[in-house]
Amino acid sequence: MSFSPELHHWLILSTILFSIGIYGVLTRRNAVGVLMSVELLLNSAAMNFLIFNHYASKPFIDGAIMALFIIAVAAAEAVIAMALFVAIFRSRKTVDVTQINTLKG
Amino acid sequence: MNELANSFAFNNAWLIPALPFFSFLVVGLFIRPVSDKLAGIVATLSVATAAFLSIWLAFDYFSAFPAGAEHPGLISWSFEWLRYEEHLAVNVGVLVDSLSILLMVVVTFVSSLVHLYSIGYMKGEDGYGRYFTYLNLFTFSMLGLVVAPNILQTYVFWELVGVSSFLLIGFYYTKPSAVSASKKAFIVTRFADLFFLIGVLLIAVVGYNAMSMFGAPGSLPDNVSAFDFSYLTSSGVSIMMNNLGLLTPAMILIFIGAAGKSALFPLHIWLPDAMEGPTPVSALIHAATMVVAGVYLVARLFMPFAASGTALLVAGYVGAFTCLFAAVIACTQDDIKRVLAYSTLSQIGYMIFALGVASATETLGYTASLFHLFTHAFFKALLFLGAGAVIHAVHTNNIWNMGGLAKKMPITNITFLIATLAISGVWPFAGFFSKDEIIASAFGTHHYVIFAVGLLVAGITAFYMFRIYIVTFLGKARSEAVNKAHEAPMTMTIPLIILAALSAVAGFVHFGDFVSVGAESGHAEGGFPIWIPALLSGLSGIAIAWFIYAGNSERSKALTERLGAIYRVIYAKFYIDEIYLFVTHKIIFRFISAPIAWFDKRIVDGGVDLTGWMTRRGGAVFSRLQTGQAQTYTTWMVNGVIAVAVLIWIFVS
Amino acid sequence: MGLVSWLFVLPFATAIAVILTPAGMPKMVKKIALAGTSLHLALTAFVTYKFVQVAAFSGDAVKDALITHLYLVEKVPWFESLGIQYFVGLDGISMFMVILTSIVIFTGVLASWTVTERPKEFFALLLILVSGVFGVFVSFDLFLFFLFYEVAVLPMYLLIGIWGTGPKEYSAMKLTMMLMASSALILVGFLALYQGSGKETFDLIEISKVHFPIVFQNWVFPVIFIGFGVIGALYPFHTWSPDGHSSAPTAVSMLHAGVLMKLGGYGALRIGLYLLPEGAQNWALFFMGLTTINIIYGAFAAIKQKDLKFFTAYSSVSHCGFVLFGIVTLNMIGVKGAVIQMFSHGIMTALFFGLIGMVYGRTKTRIVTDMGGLAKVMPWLAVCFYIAGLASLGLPGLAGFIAESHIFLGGFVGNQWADATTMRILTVIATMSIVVTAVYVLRGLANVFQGPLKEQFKTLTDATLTEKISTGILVVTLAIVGMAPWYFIDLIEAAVYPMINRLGLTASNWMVF
Amino acid sequence: MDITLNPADLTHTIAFYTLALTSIVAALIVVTAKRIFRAAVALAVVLICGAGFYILLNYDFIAGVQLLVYVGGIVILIVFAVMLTSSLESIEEPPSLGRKALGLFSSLAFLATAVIAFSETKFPLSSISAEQPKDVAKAVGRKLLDYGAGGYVLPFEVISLLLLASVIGAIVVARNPKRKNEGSAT
Amino acid sequence: MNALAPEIIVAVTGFVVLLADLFLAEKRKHILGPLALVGLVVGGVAVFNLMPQTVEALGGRFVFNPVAGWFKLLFILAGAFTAIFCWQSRAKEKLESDGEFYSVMLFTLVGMMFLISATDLITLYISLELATIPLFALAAWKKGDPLSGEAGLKYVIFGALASGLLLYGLGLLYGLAGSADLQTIRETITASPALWLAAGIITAGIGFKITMVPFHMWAADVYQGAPTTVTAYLSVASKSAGIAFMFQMFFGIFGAQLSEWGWLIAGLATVTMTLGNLVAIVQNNIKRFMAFSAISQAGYIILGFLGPFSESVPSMLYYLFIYVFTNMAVFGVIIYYNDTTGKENIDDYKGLSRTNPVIALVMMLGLFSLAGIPPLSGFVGKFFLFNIAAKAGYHWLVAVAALNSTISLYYYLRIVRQMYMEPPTADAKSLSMSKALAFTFLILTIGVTLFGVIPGIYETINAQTSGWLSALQLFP
Repeated sequence: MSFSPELHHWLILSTILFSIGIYGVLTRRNAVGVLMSVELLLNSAAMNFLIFNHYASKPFIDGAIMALFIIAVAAAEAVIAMALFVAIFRSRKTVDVTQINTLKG
Repeated sequence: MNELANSFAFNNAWLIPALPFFSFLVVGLFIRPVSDKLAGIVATLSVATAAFLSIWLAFDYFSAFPAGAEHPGLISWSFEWLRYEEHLAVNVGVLVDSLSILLMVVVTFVSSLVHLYSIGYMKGEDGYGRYFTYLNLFTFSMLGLVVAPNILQTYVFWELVGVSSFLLIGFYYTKPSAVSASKKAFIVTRFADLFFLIGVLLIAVVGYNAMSMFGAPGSLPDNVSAFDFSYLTSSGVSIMMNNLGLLTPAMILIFIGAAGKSALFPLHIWLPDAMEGPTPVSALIHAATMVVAGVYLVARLFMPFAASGTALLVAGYVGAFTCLFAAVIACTQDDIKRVLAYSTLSQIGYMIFALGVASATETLGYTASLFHLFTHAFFKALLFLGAGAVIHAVHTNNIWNMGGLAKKMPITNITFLIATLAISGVWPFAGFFSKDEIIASAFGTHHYVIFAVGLLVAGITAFYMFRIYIVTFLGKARSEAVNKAHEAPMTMTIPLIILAALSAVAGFVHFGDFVSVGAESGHAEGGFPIWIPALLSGLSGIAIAWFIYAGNSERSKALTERLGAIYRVIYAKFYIDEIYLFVTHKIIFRFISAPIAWFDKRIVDGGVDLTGWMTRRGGAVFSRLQTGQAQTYTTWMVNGVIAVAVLIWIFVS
Repeated sequence: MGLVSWLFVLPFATAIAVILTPAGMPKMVKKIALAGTSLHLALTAFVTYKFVQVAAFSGDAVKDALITHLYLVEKVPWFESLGIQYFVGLDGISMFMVILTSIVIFTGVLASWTVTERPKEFFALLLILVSGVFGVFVSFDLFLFFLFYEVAVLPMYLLIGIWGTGPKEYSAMKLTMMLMASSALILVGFLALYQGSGKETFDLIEISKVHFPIVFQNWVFPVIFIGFGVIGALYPFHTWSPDGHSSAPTAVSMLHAGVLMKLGGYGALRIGLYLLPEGAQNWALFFMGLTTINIIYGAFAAIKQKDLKFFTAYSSVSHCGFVLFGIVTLNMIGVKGAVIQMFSHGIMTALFFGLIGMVYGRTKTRIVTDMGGLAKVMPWLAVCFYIAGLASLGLPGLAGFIAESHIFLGGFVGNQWADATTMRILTVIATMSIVVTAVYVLRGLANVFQGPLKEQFKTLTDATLTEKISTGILVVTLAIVGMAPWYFIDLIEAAVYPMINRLGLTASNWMVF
Repeated sequence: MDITLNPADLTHTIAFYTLALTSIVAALIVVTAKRIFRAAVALAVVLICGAGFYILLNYDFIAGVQLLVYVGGIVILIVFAVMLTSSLESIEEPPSLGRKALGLFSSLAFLATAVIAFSETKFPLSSISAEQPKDVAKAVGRKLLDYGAGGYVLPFEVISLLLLASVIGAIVVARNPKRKNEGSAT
Repeated sequence: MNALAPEIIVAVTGFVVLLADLFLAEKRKHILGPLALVGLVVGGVAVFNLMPQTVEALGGRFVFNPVAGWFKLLFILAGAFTAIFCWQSRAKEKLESDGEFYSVMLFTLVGMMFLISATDLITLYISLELATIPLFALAAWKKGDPLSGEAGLKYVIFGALASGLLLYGLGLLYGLAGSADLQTIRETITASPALWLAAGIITAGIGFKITMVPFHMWAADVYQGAPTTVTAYLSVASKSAGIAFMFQMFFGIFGAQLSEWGWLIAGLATVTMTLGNLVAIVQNNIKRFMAFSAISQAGYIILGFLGPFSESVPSMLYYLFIYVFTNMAVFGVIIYYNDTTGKENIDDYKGLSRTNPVIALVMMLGLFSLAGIPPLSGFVGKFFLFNIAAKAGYHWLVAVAALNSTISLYYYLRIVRQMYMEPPTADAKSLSMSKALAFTFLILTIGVTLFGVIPGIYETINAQTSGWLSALQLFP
């Protein structure tokens, strides 16, 4: 069992990061914390693409391009999320996700 | 057949039932609102012409087929009304044979007399036109019933007769007692008609199956229908049904239907209450015509009844029991019409058990029964019309506040006396001959039990008839209404007189030559002269009645005390009515229809509401899933992903 | 736009005309509705005349036909890719039903002459409902059939909900929900037939040429029969009928009980029996048991009812039980009886509900015990009530008897698939209903019309002209069918022959098409 | 089980494991840190390790972009958001136990499913890294603007629209309502 | 280039509106609405003349086939109706930022149009994100209202997680197939645990977009919180985009496996329909009620995926077409009534038929069409979808679906009851309506009533699109 990182080592790594991201989204009370966990998710997904691209049989670049785009999308998401959190903070004085639950039933 | 071909009466025999129908429509729709008088006249005239026609037909028929010779059933006119299936067509028409002619004559004759009588009796009553319309409807349906060539047409008119009697009994619809009486009559007869219908269906289907397999029996045309009497009464069919074991149950079912209409024992409760209707109605329907429909039916299906044997026996014993049972009750009643009602019950009991004792070979019973039907129609109608005249005069039914009417109403008195003598079986009058033949036929066919009952009842009949006669007509007047009583007007007395004449002379008709079944005519063969004991028991009955009721009435009061409890039970008609009431109201209404109505409301309806409620509950439960927590939502999502992946994995592999 | 299409387009057009009349003239609305429906009566008469001219009633072609032969057919492709077409035509049964509906709607409009609240919407919805019903009776494409079936159900909610009495919203909702749930079952059946036939068409005649496997028929037949049974008041699903009818306004309950409940019987016959003969054979006995309960249950429940409308509703549950009972006897007599019963009960109930509406209009109460002796005050209504009552208990000479005699005889004659003795026992139980019906009919009528007249009813008036015409027509129809039925029966027999002949076919000789 | 250790691999492997360890620990801090600012810093560490990974996978260009855009841009943005929405020191009480358990369960379940899925499936990829185009940056650049068959000019345009729309949306949402009215009032 | 014409036109309209908003004075701002409308109409015309043929552009990266064409028409229609309602709504606090609203909406529209024409993973993902992320902002458009904020927040959290998961799934697909091109992916992937995980994740991504049950949680709160015009846009455009994405995924990639996964689709459809219908019964807020109605409609639409048949695609497109008109009709009334009276509860619709009968009629027809009552178009649409379920042999599912539409009738009738049977409240008054809005309602009512009966529409869709599936060689 050679220790040098094989494909499935990389995949396991990215999946672990992904799962931690999920844990973060599901449990973080602070909205910004949730956003950070989302960034984690996107980052590990981008890594996934690069891993697959790295181990692709043919010389491929699509995975790398996808990674680039993912970063751009993450940026866009972060922008909107931040704007929303600020708007919420202004009207509710809190960004604690668990307290923002007036819409239910 | 050809002799009758050119006889006018035979060719348009259909007019006989049709005339009352047309006059029913004309009077009902047009004349009634216009003028009462005209309605009465038109109605009476139509029935009178029908009577004339039927007598003419009778004359033609019996001249074509002289006495003693074989009397074939000829269909004078028919058209296919309803075609269920190949061998199940119903061709409505007019069958002319000795039985139907007898009935036609009796019905039209008595009906026209009752119509005439009613013109006087009903004068001044509101709904005068309506009364005559119903009377015409009744006559039409009764005639339709007797001329029916097939059993389904009989059933159809059977129901129409039931409805018209319902309408007539409930004529005074403002009187609650009349309303409930009409309801009771209709429902009881309807209950009996149920068994009749099932019997008809059973025979028809067996016949249909047989014919669709083997084709029509040789002797009959191949498009014969399983309903036609010609098919049903053919001997081959009866044998076939018998070995299938269906003949006896079918015949007993039909007999129950007949028992319902003719008010035999268990189903008799409606007849006494039917007296609520106007008296001429009782005279026509509950004396002469409707109640004998049952007898007619059994007579019409005599051959299959005889073939099944047990069915006839059942008829015999039921008839006998009714005869005794009714006679005993009749002795205790105070209302004059109730007494006559029970006496009708008892006389019909006679006719039924006369048929019961007869058999395929011994047809004397058959002839005797129809002869009694013939004579009974006249004197019973007379008795009722007489009673009607009396009631009309003193405005009460209770015999105890009548008395001494003989002087006030001579004609009614005499005619009533003739009828009483006739019914008691005193020699020259009609009753003697017909009742004697019945008792003879019972004796002749060794049914000694029935014979004994017949003999005893002859005495009892005489007793209660004379009790009535003595109490109403003789003795002192017991109420001042009697003093004001005066003789009934002309239109009422004429029918009385005619009927009295007939009840006197009818006995001498050699009935056997005209009406009989099977080959030879029914004549009482020699042997022990049965009429002697019959006459003796009748006279002894008169004597006892004379002894108790003539002169002062203490003796009758003393008699009632001594009998005490027994008297009360008989007077209360053995509480049969109360039993029926108990059964219908308590059991059917409370224990069947109420629970069903409740069950329907609560369980079935509840079931539907429950499903509605459950969906709403489901909605509320699921809506609570939306907790408002964004993170619960995301957890649902992730778990959803895992679930879908795992599910695919499980299912696909 | 052929003749038959006009049958359902005319009421729809009248509905539009009613909606477009200016708001301020309620009188005009009623006149237009009446004109529309009377025009429809004329149209139906003309269509019947044409139908009778062209239709063959006797002869071998009719006797051993295996496919329903349609007349005055209009067929236009609609959604070609799915095999849906606008396929409209007439055969004996549809003709009979069209006549019934036309009469009932005409008398219905006449009977609702006293509607004052929002008459425009009332008459419009009523006419839309009836055009749906006409549509069902003349359409022979499953899609079109289903479309018209549901069009007929929806206006019912608004009609009962807005113009009804008593717990009107509850009953309107319950009625609509149960009928829509039943249409869900029917939809499953139709789509199964469409897929099962493998012919890529919704055309009833084409599908009828296909022999569905026994297993398929065994589950599709009950689905369709129960689907249609719900609107035909089959036993456990009848609970909408008492509530629905008692809170519906007169014309609506006339139309609903008189005609809409016949859709159930018609559908079960046209789709269930005709397309799935083997399925029918296997299920016949079960449903016969159910319908027998239907008959007896409805009759006994009616005895206890105090409210006239409940009383008639339960009686129509019992009479509709006869219709379904007739169908599952699976022989010519029984099925013919079922169709006649559909017609006769339709007329009878329309007459009953019309009269109840008129009596209620006067005495303002429907409770039987409160009323009494009304015959003296309103003789015409009393006579008509009695005729309707006597017809419903099957008095010969009126339509009821013809239908019931057919059905009882059919039950007795039986068929070669069901065990004869059980069928006969069930038929005997069903026959008992004529006694129970007599009991509740007479009790009801006696309480209302006979007996001493109560003080407050002294001043009531008898039927007005419009009421006389509407009740008159219905009574005359009952009498005509009752006394001279042979003409109608030929009309039906020719249409029922194919259904019965198909029952005889087995898988092997199905290839005859 | 031959363990072939040549010097290039050795450094490669060691770098991989150290980076992996640090990034996992930093990720855990991100999701569990009480103080939100500390989480932001941890996020930066994770992203930097990510860039390290890209280098290991010899995608230096992407690593560069990651460092510049992700760490430089987005993390700074997040820090701004943290400052705007709550004071630096504000302690955030931990999530309720139930939510933590549920979150843990879901994430571990996902991890387990994913790992099992990987171990079961045979990816059609060679286990050893294929030879990579020498200059990643040039290849990516050319691909992005290539109108031809394999080109990605379309997403390039679409991403621009996305960023524009997000920015507009963000401005509208986050605009301070008071100032806007005064502006228009004059 | 002309293949991209529609997208370019709409994008340019977006920019034009944005710039016009910048330069126009306050009082002239009301022409922004018509401006956006004109752009959309021109875009629609562009789609129409492209319609029947299949055109490729950008070396195969962008394909315009009839299915894509009909989807674009759907999006444009949805966008146009939303624009009209936004333009016509005289809400008291007028959406000051109308200009931005139109442009952001148009950009999302472009995103949806690219989504359906994409042939590779990257374009697919990016256009999906373009079609989703700006919606987070749209949901939170009403600044003053905290509910709108909350809606935006929930939408962001849920949406971000969904896009993260989706990315992971697409990564797996990329790994399995070794290429980003959908065509090659479809041909190379074989059944493997990773694929099933990817399928699970992608179902989640789709589920989020079209509000399928396990992934529908966000819908109720966001629909209620967001401004009504946005809710309308979400319920129609976003759902159609989700279906377009599902087309790409379930027909585009998992086409081969789809016939085996019939049970999954059936299961999801049943749960979605039933839960959507059941919860809708107990709702009081009309927008939240429409959310659950939308969820149940999603349940009906995915019936189309049961076994790829030639009728599947045309039936779904036809249903979506009718769904746009029906839902927009109902939302139009809700927006109009909400704007003028500010009332959002079902009980506030008391006696509407008395005060303003026209709106009540439009609302009633819309609701009945949603419930699937003939002869309205909703019924015909549903009938064809149920037909597909029956064709796939899921008769029990047809029964469940039909019973569900009966339950749906129950809660639609609740509203009809309020409008027609309850007496109007005291303060109810008849509301005036601008000509443009009246004209829109007219078109919507025509759509609701006549589209079902006129066979032309379904036949043209069927003629053009039934070939698409066979082109993918999916049929066994």
